Amino acid sequence: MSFLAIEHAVKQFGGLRAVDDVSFSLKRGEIVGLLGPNGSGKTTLINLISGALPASAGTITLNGQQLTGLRRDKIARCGVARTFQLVRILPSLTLIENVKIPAVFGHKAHWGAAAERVAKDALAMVGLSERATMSAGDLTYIDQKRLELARALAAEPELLLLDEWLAGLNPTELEEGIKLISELRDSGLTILMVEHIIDAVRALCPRVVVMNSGKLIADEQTDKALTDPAVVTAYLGEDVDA
Amino acid sequence: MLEVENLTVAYGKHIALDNASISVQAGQMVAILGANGAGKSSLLGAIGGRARPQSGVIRYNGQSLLDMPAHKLAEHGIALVPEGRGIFPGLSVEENLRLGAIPKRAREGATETLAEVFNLFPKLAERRGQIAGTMSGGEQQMVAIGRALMSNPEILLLDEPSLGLAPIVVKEVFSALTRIRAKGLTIVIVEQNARATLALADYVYLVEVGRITGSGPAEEIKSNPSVERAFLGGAVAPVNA
Amino acid sequence: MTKLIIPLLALVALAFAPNFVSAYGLGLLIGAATYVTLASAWALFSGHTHYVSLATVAFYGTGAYCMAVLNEALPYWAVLLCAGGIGATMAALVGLSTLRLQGVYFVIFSFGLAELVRQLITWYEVNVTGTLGRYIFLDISARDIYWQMLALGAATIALTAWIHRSRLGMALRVIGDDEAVAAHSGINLARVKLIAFVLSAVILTLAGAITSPRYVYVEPAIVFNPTVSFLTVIMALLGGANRLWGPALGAVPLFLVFEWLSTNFPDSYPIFMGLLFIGVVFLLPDGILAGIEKLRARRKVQS
Amino acid sequence: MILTTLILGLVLGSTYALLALGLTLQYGIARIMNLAYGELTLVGAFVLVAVFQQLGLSPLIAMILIAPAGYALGWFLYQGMMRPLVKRSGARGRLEVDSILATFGLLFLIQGILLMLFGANFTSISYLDRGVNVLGVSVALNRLIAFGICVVAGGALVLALAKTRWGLIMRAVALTPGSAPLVGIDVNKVARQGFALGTALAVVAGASIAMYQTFSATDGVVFTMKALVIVIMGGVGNVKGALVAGIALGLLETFVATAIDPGLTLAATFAIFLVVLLWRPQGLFGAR
Amino acid sequence: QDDTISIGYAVARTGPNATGAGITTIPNYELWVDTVNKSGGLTMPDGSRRMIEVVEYDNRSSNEDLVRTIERLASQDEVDLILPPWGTGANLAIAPLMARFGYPQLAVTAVTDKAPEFAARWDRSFWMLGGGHDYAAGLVDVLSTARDAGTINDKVAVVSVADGFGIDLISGARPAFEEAGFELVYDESYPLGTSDFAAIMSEAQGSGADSFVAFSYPPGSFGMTKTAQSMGYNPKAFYISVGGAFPIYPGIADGKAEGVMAIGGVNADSPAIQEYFARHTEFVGNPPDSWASAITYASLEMLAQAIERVGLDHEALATEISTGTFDTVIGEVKLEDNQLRDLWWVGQWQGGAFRAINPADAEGASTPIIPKPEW
Ligand SMILES: Nc1ncnc2c1ncn2[C@@H]1O[C@H](COP(=O)(O)OP(=O)(O)OP(=O)(O)O)[C@@H](O)[C@H]1O
Ligand SMILES: Nc1ncnc2c1ncn2[C@@H]1O[C@H](COP(=O)(O)OP(=O)(O)OP(=O)(O)O)[C@@H](O)[C@H]1O
Ligand SMILES: CC(C)C[C@H](N)C(=O)O
Ligand SMILES: [Mg+2]
Ligand SMILES: [Mg+2]
Repeated sequence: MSFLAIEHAVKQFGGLRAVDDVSFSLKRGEIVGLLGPNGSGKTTLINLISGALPASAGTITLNGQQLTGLRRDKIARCGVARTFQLVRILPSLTLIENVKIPAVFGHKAHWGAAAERVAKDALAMVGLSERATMSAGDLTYIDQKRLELARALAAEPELLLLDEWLAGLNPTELEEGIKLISELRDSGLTILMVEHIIDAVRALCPRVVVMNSGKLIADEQTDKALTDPAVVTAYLGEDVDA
Repeated sequence: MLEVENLTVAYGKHIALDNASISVQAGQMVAILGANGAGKSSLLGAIGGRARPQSGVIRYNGQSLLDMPAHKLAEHGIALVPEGRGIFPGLSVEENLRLGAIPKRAREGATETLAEVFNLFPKLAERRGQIAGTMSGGEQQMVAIGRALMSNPEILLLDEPSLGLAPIVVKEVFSALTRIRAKGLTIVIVEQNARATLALADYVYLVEVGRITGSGPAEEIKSNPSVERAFLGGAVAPVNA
Repeated sequence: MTKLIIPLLALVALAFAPNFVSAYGLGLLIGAATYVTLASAWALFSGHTHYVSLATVAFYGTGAYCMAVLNEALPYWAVLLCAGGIGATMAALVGLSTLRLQGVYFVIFSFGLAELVRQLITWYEVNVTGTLGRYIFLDISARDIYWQMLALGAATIALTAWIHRSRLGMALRVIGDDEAVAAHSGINLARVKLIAFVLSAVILTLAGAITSPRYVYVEPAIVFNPTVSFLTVIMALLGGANRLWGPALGAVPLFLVFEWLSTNFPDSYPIFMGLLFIGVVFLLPDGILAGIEKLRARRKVQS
Repeated sequence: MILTTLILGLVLGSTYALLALGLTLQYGIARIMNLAYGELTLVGAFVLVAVFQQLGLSPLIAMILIAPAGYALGWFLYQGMMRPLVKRSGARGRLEVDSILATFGLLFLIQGILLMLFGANFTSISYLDRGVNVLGVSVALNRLIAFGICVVAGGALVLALAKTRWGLIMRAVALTPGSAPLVGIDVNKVARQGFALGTALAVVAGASIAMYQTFSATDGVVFTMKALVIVIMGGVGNVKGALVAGIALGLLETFVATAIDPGLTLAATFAIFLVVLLWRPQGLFGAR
Repeated sequence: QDDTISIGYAVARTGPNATGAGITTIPNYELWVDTVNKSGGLTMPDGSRRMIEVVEYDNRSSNEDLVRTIERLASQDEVDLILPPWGTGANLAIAPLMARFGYPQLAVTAVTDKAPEFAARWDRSFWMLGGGHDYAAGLVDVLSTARDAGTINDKVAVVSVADGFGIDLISGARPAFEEAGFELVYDESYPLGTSDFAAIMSEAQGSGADSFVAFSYPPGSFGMTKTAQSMGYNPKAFYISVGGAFPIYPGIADGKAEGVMAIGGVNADSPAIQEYFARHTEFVGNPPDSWASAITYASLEMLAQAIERVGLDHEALATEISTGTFDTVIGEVKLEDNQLRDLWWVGQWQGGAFRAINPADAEGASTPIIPKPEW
């Protein structure tokens, strides 16, 4: 039974079809990589799922419930959490406040001590506990990314959408990041992650979907996809030595 | 050509860069490697006029850059592609590129440079009329690099140019860098994609928590085992340069 | 606990103040209480969301108009009730359609709204009722007006305090920082903004209704005076719009300084007032409260 | 009848558009939300009258002198008053609030000075107010001059912004000042230019208003509000938008006054303004 | 304290009312104080003289500030007398306060049909500028005479400003015109703040009416004049309201004010008025307006004479103003039911002076010039 089902999703910007008749689905607990060249429509697809943009056509359902047509906050309360390709934190709030927001307004709607606990756990998960009372605007870029993930986690989501969350990490940090995500996967979270770092995708995702010019060009096992000629020409480049 | 001596950059009480010195020879490609938050962008930003250093000296062809307002740097042939790209999202791709050619040194021959840039990034030629802000992340990165090239720089400061780019584009960017370098441009690059960078660079500085902790010719650094572990460990998107 | 006791004592003291002051003193008290109420109510919505509203006088004036229209037909308390209801309805209608506007677009929109209401009332009166200008001959003393305004102001601040601790306040702050994040975190933007806007509007409308008997004669050009909107914004910002006591702390001194200037320099009052404004912006950039905090912090460092 | 409405509306609209041009530059490029804008136009109007009455200079020649003087005034205002605010404000929202507050003060300051110098009286001159036949409709010559100035200034601005390097720089600063130094643009200089040019346009608009309208030292707010509505309706910083919105408002007002009820002209102005914003929250030609 | 009399007023120096106040109210207050003090002060019943000391505030054109300032004058400065602000709304706003503090209120610049009611409600208030229907009736009277003489047709185009004043006038004028057999072929109101009158004037021009009537404020009166001139609109009767009697009007009309009718008027041949005009011109720098200025000044003269007769006691003063007869620049004045009824309703520019033409049977009335010479 598919948990997240995307059926014939279309997003049109003027004359440009950024997402063009895309269909695929995720099983509960699955972690899938969403690949594709720059501008192929990955972020747009994430935006469609999370409700940031209304779909021009098609339907998206989560656990049988239709998401298309719902407001962003409703979708969030259905258990969908996301990060942004360009980080968006709440600069005037402290870290703990940042993280508390989805705990309070998310689908579990905690308040008081419970919200505090969820927020603290989420911060601990990404290793920002000591800085809980710092102002979020003072964080480095990478810590802001961490904070953003913590915020997504504090929503206690069922589906996590990551948009290039690993980008910009150096190899050591990358390893840590991969470990973190794999822990999340092991905890049973369903994850759809956009990523350009192929090693990370290989390490985390047994299956990938690949987009090109808005269309789905592959939906298969990672190994197979990465040698798929269509994917190679469109995305990886010919002389990949993998 | 470029001398940085005892540079300290602080944000409030927080010292981002502590007494750092580097030197770049004309025609060289210098790489700066280091963990996140190590202070690489602060270093590059100080040279490019985006960050005000606490103390230290930056000399460019014998001239002190610190007395110069940020907007004068382009006129002296210094072009910065900052973290986050710094493009004009509300303008079209072509307008962004044309803005790159504002310094007097760039005006003459701007048409040829534009052709070169389009040649380097054919996608930009295709999308020249698109509003840059509606382009994907990778496309915007191309605009940023293309715009820097438009200013006919002597020295190009690149802050993580491959961030968020598809492997195929990363390859393109690095092969473009090879070509740019071949034209004699001096380049200072900050990158996480260490392997590809080291393959290109002449000289490397290592930065850790605000201090320069090592430096040497790229060949040497590449074979240094501790560097290998820290920066090349989980071979990242390998590239044949 | 002291946090509660001091304001309560102050409230009691203020309630007895009319016994000790002249008619003019009472007038000052009324004016100050009115602006404290307006600025606090304004900040209730705008302080955290950063939606700078210039629609204050649209509601304030509507309140005054309600009083003028209904004071002969209904008992006083019923008029207030009606005014509140009308303010709420108006705010809900406006809010539903406008709260998606961003930044300066909202600022000018809200200003346009005040003008539109004024023009429509004028047109209606001229063409339908055939009169313009209404009279409020109510037997309400200045003291009664003062007490009502004091109560309304106190209620506004109490409500703000409560909101600051509630989910609503939290949501408002998030909205002020980044609406997209707020929405993706599960906050119903429209509802949160609307609730705050309506609450704020009801208070503004009531304030207009309560003070109007003091002016006897009500006409759109008089009650929809845009200066009220501007003064409200400036007072709230001067004190610190996102703090509980900020608007009050901005309203009182500014009100008194204006009064002092206009009584002592009737000829050159606008010049002084202009200089004062500019001076405040330059010297107290984040509002009085932030300025005081900064000063304290510096003291602490020194000692 | 339709033709009359059309011509009168166009003429009126062009005076509105002219009034709004300067503000859209000041807000668009220098990012100063200038509430004292109307007072600046009044300065232009009063100076024109003074020069006309005291020195007997023809208003058209006076206007040529007033424009650079306005530029200088704007230059100093920006450098002395706005620049420190711009300097200390990192994020955008901050400057908006600061400039609203500071220019609200400036409004009173200028108004006070005008009241002191010229008193509260109505001021008016008669210059070139004979009617001219335009397609059978009689229009005052001074209105046609205002129309001409609007067409010339607006057209030149639109062209310059779209086609010239200077225009590209202006737009770049208007949209993303943070990135401008990267390409060698001196943001401060450009912003100062924008503000000064805006002020020059404001005084020219004021001077041309002085030729056909009675005014007094307390009228500034009226001008500011009209200009604000037009600027916002057209899309902030968008010169073309300001032109279109100004002319649209002129046509609308004239149409409402003739076909519906003059009592509803201002209501219609604000109603259409609100409708436009609801339909296009960024104004008619707003970016994003 | 005893050798001076303190007189306070809070008139608009800034904001929308500043123009009206700056033309009609403030100059006359200043002129009067200057005249009185130069002559040695106000005469008290015992023959002693006391100088006037002025306490002056700006009401910022806001009733909220106005009310508070009156409270200040009464309860803090404890001035002996308070002079009223400019404007109908302002006078109404302070009326209850003046009544409460017992001051007589010489409400001059207030035009309201409810004057009798107000005079009865606040018995120390005096309403001295009539009501809208008075002026409307006067105008209809002038036009009827011309129509009966066959000079103009029976069609009238009328516009009115949408505020209390304009509405009072138009609602008085409509029945009066109808009764006199006129047809209102164009009858619209326009909002306060309108600055462009091209559309309105062009409609009026096309309406076929010989008479153009505007119940307007100065910006409108001036704007309509200029627009009519530039479009060559030459109605046989051209009437505007506030502003038409201002000294700057002929300049605004580009020297072609001859025949323009407006609200108010003075007996331009009266030596007292001529002397007043001269004094005003010398002191202020320009002549007074020919409507409410003289009445404002007259109200102050009444005050001075009343003080001379009964002293400063507010009650006695009010009674004296209400019942006494006074000699002023507008002639002998006696109030009826606390109102000044002996007013000029319509005036006209004739030979460079604004002369009263209605009521036609009153002493000093000039003969109307209709049709108005072309611009
Ligand atoms: N709001 C918009 N208006 C117009 N075009 C848009 C808009 N948003 C995205 N696009 C276009 O849609 C296409 C897909 O963009 P999207 O951001 O989804 O790409 P992406 O796959 O996430 O790329 P990247 O890997 O570089 O982030 C791009 O060509 C982009 O220019
Ligand atoms: N604007 C700023 N305000 C405050 N602190 C800052 C600011 N910019 C950077 N810092 C701090 O300075 C330090 C160095 O930052 P810098 O951006 O130079 O690092 P970096 O090596 O480029 O890291 P990254 O790989 O994340 O880009 C960090 O600890 C960061 O917190
Ligand atoms: C003297 C009058 C013109 C005053 C005017 N009636 C007003 O409402 O203010
Ligand atoms: Mg993307
Ligand atoms: Mg960096």
